[in-house]
Amino acid sequence: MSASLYSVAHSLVAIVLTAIGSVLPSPLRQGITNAGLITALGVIVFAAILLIASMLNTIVLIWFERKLLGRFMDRRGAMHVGFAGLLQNFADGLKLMRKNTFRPDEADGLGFYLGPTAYMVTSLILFGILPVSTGWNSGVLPLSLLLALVVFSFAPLFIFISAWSSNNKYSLMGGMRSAAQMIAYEVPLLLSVVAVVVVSGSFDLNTIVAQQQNYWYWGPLFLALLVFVAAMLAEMERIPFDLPEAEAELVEGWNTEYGGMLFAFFMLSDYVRALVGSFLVVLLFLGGWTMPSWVPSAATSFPLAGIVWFMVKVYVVFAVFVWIRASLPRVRTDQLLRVGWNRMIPLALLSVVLAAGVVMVKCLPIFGCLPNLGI
Amino acid sequence: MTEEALTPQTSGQDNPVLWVVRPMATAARQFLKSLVRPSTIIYPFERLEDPKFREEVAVAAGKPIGVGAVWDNYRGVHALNIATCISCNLCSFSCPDLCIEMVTVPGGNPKHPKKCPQIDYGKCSYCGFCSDACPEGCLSMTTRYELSVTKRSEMVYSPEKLFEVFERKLPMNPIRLERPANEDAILLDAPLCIGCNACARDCPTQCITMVDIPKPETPPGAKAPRRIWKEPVVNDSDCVRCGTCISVCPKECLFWGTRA
Amino acid sequence: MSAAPETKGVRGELPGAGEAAVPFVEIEALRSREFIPAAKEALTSLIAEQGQSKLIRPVFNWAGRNSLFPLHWGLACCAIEFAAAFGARWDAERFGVVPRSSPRQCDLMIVNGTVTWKVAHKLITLYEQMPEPKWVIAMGNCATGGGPFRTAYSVVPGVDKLVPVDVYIAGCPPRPEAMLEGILRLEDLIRLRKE
Amino acid sequence: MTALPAPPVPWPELLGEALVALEPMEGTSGRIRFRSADAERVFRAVHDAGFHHLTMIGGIDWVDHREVIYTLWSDAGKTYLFLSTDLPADHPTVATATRVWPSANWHEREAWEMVDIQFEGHPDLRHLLMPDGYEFHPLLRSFKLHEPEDLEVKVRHV
Amino acid sequence: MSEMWINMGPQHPMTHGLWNLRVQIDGELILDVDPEMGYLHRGIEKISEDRHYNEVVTLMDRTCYVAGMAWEHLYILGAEQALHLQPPERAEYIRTMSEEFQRIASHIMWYAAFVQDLGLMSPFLYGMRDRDLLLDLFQSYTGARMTYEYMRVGGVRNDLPHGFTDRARKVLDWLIERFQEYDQLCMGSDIFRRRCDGLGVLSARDCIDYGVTGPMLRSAGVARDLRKDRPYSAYDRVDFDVARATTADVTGRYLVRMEEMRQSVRILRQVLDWLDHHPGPVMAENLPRWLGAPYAPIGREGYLLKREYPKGVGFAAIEEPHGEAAVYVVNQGGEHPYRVKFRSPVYVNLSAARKYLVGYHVADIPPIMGSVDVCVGESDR
Repeated sequence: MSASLYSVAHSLVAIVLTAIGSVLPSPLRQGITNAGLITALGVIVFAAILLIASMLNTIVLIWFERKLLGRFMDRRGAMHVGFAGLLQNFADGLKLMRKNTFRPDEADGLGFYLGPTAYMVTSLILFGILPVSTGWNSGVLPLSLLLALVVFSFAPLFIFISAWSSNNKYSLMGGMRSAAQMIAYEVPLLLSVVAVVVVSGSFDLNTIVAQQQNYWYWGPLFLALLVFVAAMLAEMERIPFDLPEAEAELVEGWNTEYGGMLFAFFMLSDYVRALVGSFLVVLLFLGGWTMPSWVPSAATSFPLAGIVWFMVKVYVVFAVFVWIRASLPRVRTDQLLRVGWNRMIPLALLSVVLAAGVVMVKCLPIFGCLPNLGI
Repeated sequence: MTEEALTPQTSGQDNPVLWVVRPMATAARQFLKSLVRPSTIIYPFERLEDPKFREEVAVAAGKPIGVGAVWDNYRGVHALNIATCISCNLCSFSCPDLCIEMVTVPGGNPKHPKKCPQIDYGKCSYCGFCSDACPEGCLSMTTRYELSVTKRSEMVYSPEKLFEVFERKLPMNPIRLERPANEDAILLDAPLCIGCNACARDCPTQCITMVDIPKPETPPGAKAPRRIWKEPVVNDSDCVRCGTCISVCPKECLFWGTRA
Repeated sequence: MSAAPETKGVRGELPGAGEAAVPFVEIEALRSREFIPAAKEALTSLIAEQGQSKLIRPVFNWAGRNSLFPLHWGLACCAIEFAAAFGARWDAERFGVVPRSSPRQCDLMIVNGTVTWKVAHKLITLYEQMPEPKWVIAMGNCATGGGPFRTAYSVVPGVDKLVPVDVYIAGCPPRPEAMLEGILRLEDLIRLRKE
Repeated sequence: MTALPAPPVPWPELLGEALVALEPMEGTSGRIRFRSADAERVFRAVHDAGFHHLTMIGGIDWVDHREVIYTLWSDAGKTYLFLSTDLPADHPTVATATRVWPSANWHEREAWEMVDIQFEGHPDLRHLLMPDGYEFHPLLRSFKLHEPEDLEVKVRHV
Repeated sequence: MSEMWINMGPQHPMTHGLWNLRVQIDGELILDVDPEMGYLHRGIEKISEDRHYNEVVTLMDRTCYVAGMAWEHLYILGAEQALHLQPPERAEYIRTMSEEFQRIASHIMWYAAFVQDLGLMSPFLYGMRDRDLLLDLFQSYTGARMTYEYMRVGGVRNDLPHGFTDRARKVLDWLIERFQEYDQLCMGSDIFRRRCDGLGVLSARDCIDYGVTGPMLRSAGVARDLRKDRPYSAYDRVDFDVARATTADVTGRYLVRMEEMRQSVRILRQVLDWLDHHPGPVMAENLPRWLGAPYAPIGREGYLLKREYPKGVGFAAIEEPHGEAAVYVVNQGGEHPYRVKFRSPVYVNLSAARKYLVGYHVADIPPIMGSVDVCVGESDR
């Protein structure tokens, strides 16, 4: 797919505005077909499309997790609302929208509302940065990987703000844990990404995916993948690293005091982050939208094939996350931190060293001729 | 006698990969099993009472849904056959939660109105004592268990409503306990009796008959006791041992005892 | 002195193998689970020009009744059946019923057990912490009217003395199916609700 | 239920004049009635005789007097033993057993709460099952139960 | 963050019931705890004094709602001693069977709740699923899933239905396989072991001092089991081992409970075999009429009973799934017991909470309290 989503949106706006302008008198026509206005509207339309697509995707992801988790638990999961329960999460969302919004008396007004909103916004920004297929994004961001990780690491700040300002002991403890955990796992996450950067030689996600045309990185960089997945689980706060909302001891963790739409923000952002985590795994290690060469070309050449294959991979990765959630208990705070600082960081450093080795092997001339086997 | 102390079968540090893989493999096995048919009963559409769950399908087929023959004894809502109820009060007496009240239903004569149990399901604890006590088998428990209402007062089931349940021909709890061989009988403290007929009048099974007794000769001058010269005789085989006669007796001359 | 169930004085007939048990659920909510009826209703009211709130209401109503989050707490015996209803066999999550631990995120309080005077004011606090709209189900006889313990000195004879109750479920404890039926009945109630 | 042969413990010698009576009881080593004034010494002697495990402490209101029953278990003899003492209804006080058996703590709190028996020297004699400030002692015979309809329960929303 | 008190309960996912654990913490470290009970105090001992002997059974099911049969058994043993009655042998075996089924059901319930506290979600569902099979068995012979009202003074209400023992054996076969699966998910998981090892240690000495019984005591190495030490019903006629561990921590309690379930299966197989070959009455002969059995208990005030019955005192103690439960029944000749006093194992086990909680982390509270297996109905009565 050659045309980027942004250029599609841009030309769509341009066509519409030109059509409107053609029936208007001259001064207005020039005003309305102004290039700056078209660009601005194009950006807005682009953002709207992106937002709706990613939200729909997130909601389907929640449904996917519920159904999958149901089967892991020998039950069915949501199934009566809509076909196979597909409308269940829409019902949840609409209901939460209707619930009355409130703030506990003792809670801090600014932080209580700012926290979830900013958490939501920073999570959604990521969709604008991560490419889903070639040319999905507005243009080439040379440092898109770095930008994505920076935005991704805003979260503990906002979680802590909302936890602190909701003036609840459980929230506070959840916020503390969340901050400690996310900061601890930020380092191995970045280090494992460094391994990918070393091999690909670029911070641009498009380039990284393009580099994987011949071989996907999960084979050579398996150690980095493991570290990345573990750190990503911690960043996403999913079992086995979901201590901040450990239901058993901290009622609902940092969102104990949140209800209604603000709670929906948290809920949705969590899944947005889960989706983004799966995106990153696919982009960095599983070849993004590229497909191995043994896949028949008919399966990869239809329109939007890149997006479809990318999403398939994303859901498979997410299914693994669900599988882990269904079968492992959660760890304790000190264990988590000890694993983070004592095990993960050395392993991540080792993976960087291995990546250097991979780069050296890659320089061998034989390597470029290999067909892409999906590894 | 005491065996070895238990220790975990697997020691702590053998193979770190296995430690995560083992539970994940177990979960995956379960996932594959439940892909075809999870053990969920799709409740309002499928029910555990349905014939397919009644049969012995579950464990044998590797699907933990039911073990069969579960509903034979179930204690749910009562079914009352008003026609055979004899108004003996035994259900009400035996209720530990005092949820049964005897209310008048049409069908009796004006002097002795027919009374049938009215059950408050907000108090009933489904212990089955009432249906065990019922001598005629007209009050029994069905497999009906769904009883959600929006008003508290709708939980009180009048005899008519219980009769409706009966008419639906729901499966009923078939256990009917045999009566013990050594049942006590109603005995009469004869000197106290005044022959008032109250016991015979109120006996729900009509098993008490008043028989004439000879009027004793009184010496002239002494005053003969003022009473009706009749005495109740209880037909033990018909008696349901409800105790109505004891409670209506004005002179408290009837009592429980073993007939010699 | 014992009696085998097959022989002695059978009072009712068990249905045979081919005969289905009589269904008891007479609940409208089952028929209107789908989004389409709600949307149709919304459209009809739009055509009738009855105002915007009438348009939104059926859709939100549909959402509200299909995603009831009960408060996750266990009072007494019924809590075990409450948990069993979320177990694999009955799986209340099919209806979108997911227990939440924090009252802030709940719409439904299922009072599943005996309420004592000691816990009464905490129950009221929890109820007041739930954001509107909210509902209460009194599950089991203890919550309905104190049950077998209603004469006791420490027991509240019915949770309706403390909070308004929408649906009562009889049973001691109610079977998980009965609890699900109660939730369906509540959904029915919400469907007919006029805001 | 069969009583296992209990090791013969010479209670009269051990307890001296604190022992009021020694009654047999089916399936157990019997019941020792002791004088409430010597409670502390009796507890210590019984504990040292091998009864390390306190099963329960129960109070019974006999209207004219009250009785406290201590149930004990001996791992060595594999048998139960009961201690019981009568207390006057107007001054039901006995020494605490918490110094001998730490597990007596909650049992005594409950016995105080339910049957109004004061335990002298108890570290923490406050309400456990009933809310703080509850004035009655429900398991006394003078405390009657009623149907809630008869009581006219009124609740004010907080 | 300096020291602060937090209230875990009465509405808290950790409590599995209605009680309040007040915890003083410094950061994540527990400095002091104070369990607060009584939120489910329903005055069962008082209500029992107003009820007929058989009617108390309906309360017993609700006293401990995860082990109703065991409590029925306990109370009936005490009441029979107070009333000088002896049940027939078949009834004793049926009671033994019921208690063992109940033990498995209760332990599975414990497993489900305990494991869920550790964040492991699927075993909760597996546990509830397998427990439902046992409840189906109960329902097939008592008529209810949880509140059975099955035992009566002098025996049990009705005999087992036809084909019951075969169905029960099938369920046992199914369960034995599942226990393997449970172990794979828990003891086979490194994270699980790390969460449990060395937590909530309560030494044998402390256990005895604080009256702690049941799997907690046996995990500390003391093989005290009333089924063995003081056999009641048919326990002296079946062969089984007392599970015991020496670690005195959460892992030990897990192992003891798991092994107890296996031993229960072993007992059940023997009992079911016996029941197959020994038909007979399940209710004592020549019961006094007012005791009612197998009828409903008809003996209300106002029923005008004129009778004399010898006074007596009954004491019974059983090894309930949670520990040692005991009852003291005083029969003063009336239709109602004069006084019923229960000993709840959970109540005593909780009273030692300070001993096994202080010094650990807040995140350790769920596994430790989960390993105690709290059932508040029984503890508060």
